[in-house]
Amino acid sequence: MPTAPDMRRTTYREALRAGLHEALKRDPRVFLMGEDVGKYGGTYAVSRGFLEEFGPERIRDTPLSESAFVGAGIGAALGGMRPIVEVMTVNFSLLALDQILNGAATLRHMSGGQFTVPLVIRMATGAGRQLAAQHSHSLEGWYAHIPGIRVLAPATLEDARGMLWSALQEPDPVIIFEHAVLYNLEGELPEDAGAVPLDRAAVRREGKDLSLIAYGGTLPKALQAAERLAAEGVAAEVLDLRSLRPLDEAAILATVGKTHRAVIVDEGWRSGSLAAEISARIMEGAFYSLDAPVQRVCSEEVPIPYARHLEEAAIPQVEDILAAAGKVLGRDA
Amino acid sequence: MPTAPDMRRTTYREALRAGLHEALKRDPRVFLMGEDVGKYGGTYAVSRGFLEEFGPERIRDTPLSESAFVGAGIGAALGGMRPIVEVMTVNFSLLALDQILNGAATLRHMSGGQFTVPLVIRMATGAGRQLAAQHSHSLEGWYAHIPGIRVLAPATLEDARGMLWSALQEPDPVIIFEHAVLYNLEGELPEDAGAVPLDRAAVRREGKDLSLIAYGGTLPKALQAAERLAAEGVAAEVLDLRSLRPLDEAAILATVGKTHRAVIVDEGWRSGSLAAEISARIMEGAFYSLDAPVQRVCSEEVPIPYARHLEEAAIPQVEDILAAAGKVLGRDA
Amino acid sequence: MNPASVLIADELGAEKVFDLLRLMLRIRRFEEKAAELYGETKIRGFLHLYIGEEAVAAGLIPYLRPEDAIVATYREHGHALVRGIPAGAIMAEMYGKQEGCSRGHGGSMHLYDAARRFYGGNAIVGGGQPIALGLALADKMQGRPNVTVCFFGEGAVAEGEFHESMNLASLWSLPVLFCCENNLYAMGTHILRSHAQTDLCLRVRSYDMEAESVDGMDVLAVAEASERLIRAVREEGRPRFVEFRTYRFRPHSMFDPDLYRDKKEIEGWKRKDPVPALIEEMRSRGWLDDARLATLEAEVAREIAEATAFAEAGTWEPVENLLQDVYAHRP
Amino acid sequence: MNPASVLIADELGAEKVFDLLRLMLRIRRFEEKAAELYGETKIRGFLHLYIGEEAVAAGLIPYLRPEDAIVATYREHGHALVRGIPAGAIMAEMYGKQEGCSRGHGGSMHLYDAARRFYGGNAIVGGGQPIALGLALADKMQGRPNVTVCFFGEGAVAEGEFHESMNLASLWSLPVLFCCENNLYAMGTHILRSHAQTDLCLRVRSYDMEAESVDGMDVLAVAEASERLIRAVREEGRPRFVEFRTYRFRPHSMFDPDLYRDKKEIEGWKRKDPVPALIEEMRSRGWLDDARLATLEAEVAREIAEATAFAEAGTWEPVENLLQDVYAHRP
Ligand SMILES: Cc1ncc(C[n+]2csc(CCOP(=O)(O)OP(=O)(O)O)c2C)c(N)n1
Ligand SMILES: Cc1ncc(C[n+]2csc(CCOP(=O)(O)OP(=O)(O)O)c2C)c(N)n1
Ligand SMILES: [Mg+2]
Ligand SMILES: [Mg+2]
Repeated sequence: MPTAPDMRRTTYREALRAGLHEALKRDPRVFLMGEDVGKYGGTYAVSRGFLEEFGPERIRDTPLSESAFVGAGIGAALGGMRPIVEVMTVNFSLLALDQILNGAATLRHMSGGQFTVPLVIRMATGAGRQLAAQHSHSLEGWYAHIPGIRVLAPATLEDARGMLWSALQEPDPVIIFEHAVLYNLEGELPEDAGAVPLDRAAVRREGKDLSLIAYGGTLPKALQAAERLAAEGVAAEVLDLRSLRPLDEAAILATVGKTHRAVIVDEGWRSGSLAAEISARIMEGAFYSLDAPVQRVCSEEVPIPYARHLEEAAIPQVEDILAAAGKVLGRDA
Repeated sequence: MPTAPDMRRTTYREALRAGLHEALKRDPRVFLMGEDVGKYGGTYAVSRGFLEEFGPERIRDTPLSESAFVGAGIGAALGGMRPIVEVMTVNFSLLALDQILNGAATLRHMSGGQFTVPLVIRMATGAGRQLAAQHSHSLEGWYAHIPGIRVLAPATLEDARGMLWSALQEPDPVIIFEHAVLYNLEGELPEDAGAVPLDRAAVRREGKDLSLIAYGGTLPKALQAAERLAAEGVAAEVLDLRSLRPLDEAAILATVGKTHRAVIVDEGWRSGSLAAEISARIMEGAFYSLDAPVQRVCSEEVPIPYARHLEEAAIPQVEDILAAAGKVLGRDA
Repeated sequence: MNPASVLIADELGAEKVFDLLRLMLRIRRFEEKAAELYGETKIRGFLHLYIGEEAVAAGLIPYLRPEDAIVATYREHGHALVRGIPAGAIMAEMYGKQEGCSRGHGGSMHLYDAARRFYGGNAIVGGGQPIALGLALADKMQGRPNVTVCFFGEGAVAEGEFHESMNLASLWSLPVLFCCENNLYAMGTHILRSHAQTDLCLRVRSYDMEAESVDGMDVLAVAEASERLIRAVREEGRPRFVEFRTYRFRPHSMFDPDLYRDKKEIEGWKRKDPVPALIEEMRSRGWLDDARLATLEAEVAREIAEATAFAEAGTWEPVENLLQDVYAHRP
Repeated sequence: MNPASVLIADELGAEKVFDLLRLMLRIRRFEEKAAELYGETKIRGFLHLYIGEEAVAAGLIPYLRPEDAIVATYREHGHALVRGIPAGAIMAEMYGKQEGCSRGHGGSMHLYDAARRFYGGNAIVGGGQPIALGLALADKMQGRPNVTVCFFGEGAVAEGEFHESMNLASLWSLPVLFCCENNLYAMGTHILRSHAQTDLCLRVRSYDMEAESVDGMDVLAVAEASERLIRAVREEGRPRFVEFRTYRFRPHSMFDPDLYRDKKEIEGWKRKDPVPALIEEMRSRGWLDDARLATLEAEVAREIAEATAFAEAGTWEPVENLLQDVYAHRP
């Protein structure tokens, strides 16, 4: 009988770091490139010490040239390497979006299946640190719109630890969004934690009264809301999407089929959010099992302001989730 | 009693051209800049002859530098001009997306209301001409996600003629998407056609049995589908969204409130499409009046292929709309 | 102090040189206070200090006319102060108060002042350059003899926007003075690891644009060059490029552990600190004595204390206003 | 023919020069046929002809090894042909047949061949340059002595990607040969209206990269330079830049009314047509007579007729396959 693996206290940042370290150790084709991944140690300290350990060939500091180094990642992947490109944050990824959409995502199909682009792009995302309008974007939904790529949103330590290795096994481009407020998240992780499956959403808390559907930075908030609801005798199920493209539609429909009520929590701006897609999928796949219209808790449609109270008001909070839950439970009006 | 204005046979292209001509004539602050708007006469011949008429100061050919000339448009708008920037097609606009999202859209709010960016950006969009994956994007939905800008999709001659002038009266940035297959659309337009209101959707055909919601390049297809349905005795109402941001939610809910069934037709890829947003709005605002789940007719999730039969299969066709209509009318299965 | 600067000082005279000192001191003390307030969590988000680089903003911006325009970066407290945005409005902005120069919407990286034609404040590296083109184009098309000054770091020179903007400015003869504040680092990345050719002027001349390098640690050298270059841009109606060689004494931002450079390197540059260097020069000329310096320090301290008090007394924008100013009229 | 080319011809000898002629003729006749088929609506979408510029692809690509990589643009039929992609596979691609070199998914702008390391085919101006960097980086990191050749037009030089790519290639010493096909126009925009400084080599040298200009209408000059430059890139493991001065005789695409240039200008350049020029030179040397030329033309005509027949006989990919190859495994 196998004994339970040893657990170790760690953080989301450390888990990412361990995943990256493992990848560099295990596969000589893997290398990391991006702004300040080397000498500086990574903007979020995820790669601190790696330059010393793996050398400048495999830990490549780049100039401020997002389009060129993301494109170079595509080329290197075509050339047989397994590049991990770090775009410091999603805010700067717009400068490389053409390469991602018109290059990485299309080359396989456009070439009639000849080319394979096994590229992994990591980027930090999200608001919540008072970095203001240009540094607080949540554009996961945009990326999830693009055929040809996969989009992941690790929201737990296990996923922070395991998704990178799994992503590197994919023959297609994978974008991993690390939510900036999660880096300091603490918890326990088995010593032997490793690769995780990619395509499946995960029920993070079981419940029968309503479903809270979240991902990335909104998962902890959804879990807190579920806790608060439990205190009021409402059993909320919390679904962590994990993969934003492809979406695990079966899991979404399953939880809604069970609870008949759903709230989607998404830090993107409401109009055109990923939450809209999930609502539409529920409309199409579970309409007749719904007891109330699906609600969305999203960011307000405003460039995220600097002042803390305004930023807090702009992005989804536990109170907003509770209010939406009240609505789908028919407890308002 | 006013007599009906004289009608004139014209095209979408000519209507756009007339609108642009009027703007240049009426407001000395207006100028046009972009790739090949001058000497070449505009990629779609919309500005042919303007360089000769208005001179190189106001009809500015730019180098291939999308980020710089869109940003220059922002600066010129801040500086009191009324620039019309032509980004040849939406496919190249990714190179300028940072300027649009982090500059044009945010400056007013980020500056606490001090700045005004009266910039108009025109671009061609859409598939249907066998231009393959990198030249066939429909990214209106992405732009419609951005707070701080307005997004328009003229689908008729009136709107092609009138939206530009109305857009120029707006103090905020406006993006106008011209669907590439519409340029040759023919029809009648009053001699005195001019400005049109911006925020309102328009019912292009009345009906009581179901609503077809479309915009831009999908409007003609929705109208054809309505025609076919009429032949079968089904009265489809066709709503032309016209403004993609803000969305005229009242009009959407009104048509659904009347017909209780809706099909959304959108050339964007299905996942994360603008159609998803509309479905979600109907979920939230008209759930209890729906007789069937809302259906979406979108592009298949594939980089648009070159071969005609594959391209046709990839983008929404009248047959697809009819099939979806059948579904919401409960005529399948 | 560069030998030539002795002559520049002669020419400027005691009072003008004193003004330069005052500007530099105001920036220095303002930022020292800001760093302190950051420690007290009064200021949050990103805070990028300009300490060490004050000679650039102080030596250049006074030569602009009120009608001229400025586009800066996220490291722009100094530029904002010298341009005349009240210290209180800047401090209040960093507190996130509605009395801030951007109503608290922007914070340290987004200082704006429409009346003073101060266009920020841009947190996207390289993002301001295209906007500067347009401001200059609008001036040119409307026949206004204004100059637009665009500041950016040497790191920004690697971005595609730099290239596109240099080409367009030169091609269209736009009156922009491009000011590269070369402090050798882009976050932790030394210029040797970001540019194949570190002679940035050489690069710029390939756009058929005149370019020169100036000692950015010497406010007198900055002043001389700035006066001359701003005049040239205005008269010629063509862009120019100037590289100010400077150094930041502090980490990139308050999050930066500053592990990528040698303490000795920092010490070496601190010996070129533009503030004591100017004080030294002025003292040797008998233009400054302890008393006058003490008075100046006291005046600056008072300004900053008042600014802080103003920020403290500021009010929070009501949350109900959240969606205001996204559009001119709420659609 | 440039005077130096006489010596080059001597060195190459009759057979090699004949090969160059064959390559140019194959491109010329292939594209003439493509234009004809476009008129018959067999080919649709965008079709960008290379006619006039054949000397570049024909003179350069034969000097590459099979392991070397090529990144081209939407004007790449010539490059694809010379690289060895069968004419039939290219023609079938333009018909949209599944026997096409990209299964009919790409059309004229997206010719690919993984086995021949032909990476397209890019319809985004400037989009291929970053990809070329990565291909070269992969070769370098894996110790393969390969060269990546990246083609683009002079219009592309204005894009930010160009700048970022030049800098990165030089900074990281990547073995890329950047080939600018300067045909003076980007659609209707003359280089004088797109570049502040039209000496593109000057521009490139500012990245500490060697650069030279070559007469792109003289296949012998192209061949000499290409052999030398490809060797230099391979041996030095550093990038180089070459500008081929050339001209397209046809409109930009089949949609282009070609209103922006003088017919006289076109006629002037046609007098430098690389095909008759080479024929002339070969005749004067006695390397070519009417009979041999006729045989060559017949051979080329047969190849193209076969290619067209192959395309005609090709099949349509079943619509059920539409979603294949979006991902390796359909998720
Ligand atoms: C497009 C973009 N990429 C990356 C960043 C993150 N970042 C902020 S400042 C900076 C360094 C910029 O260096 P430089 O231009 O030299 O200016 P300095 O900070 O030295 O004044 C980086 C990488 C950003 N803000 N924008
Ligand atoms: C980013 C981008 N902008 C605009 C276009 C439209 N366009 C296609 S080719 C072209 C001209 C390119 O000129 P050049 O680089 O000189 O190449 P040439 O066509 O002369 O071979 C333009 C503007 C595009 N394909 N991509
Ligand atoms: Mg710097
Ligand atoms: Mg060209």
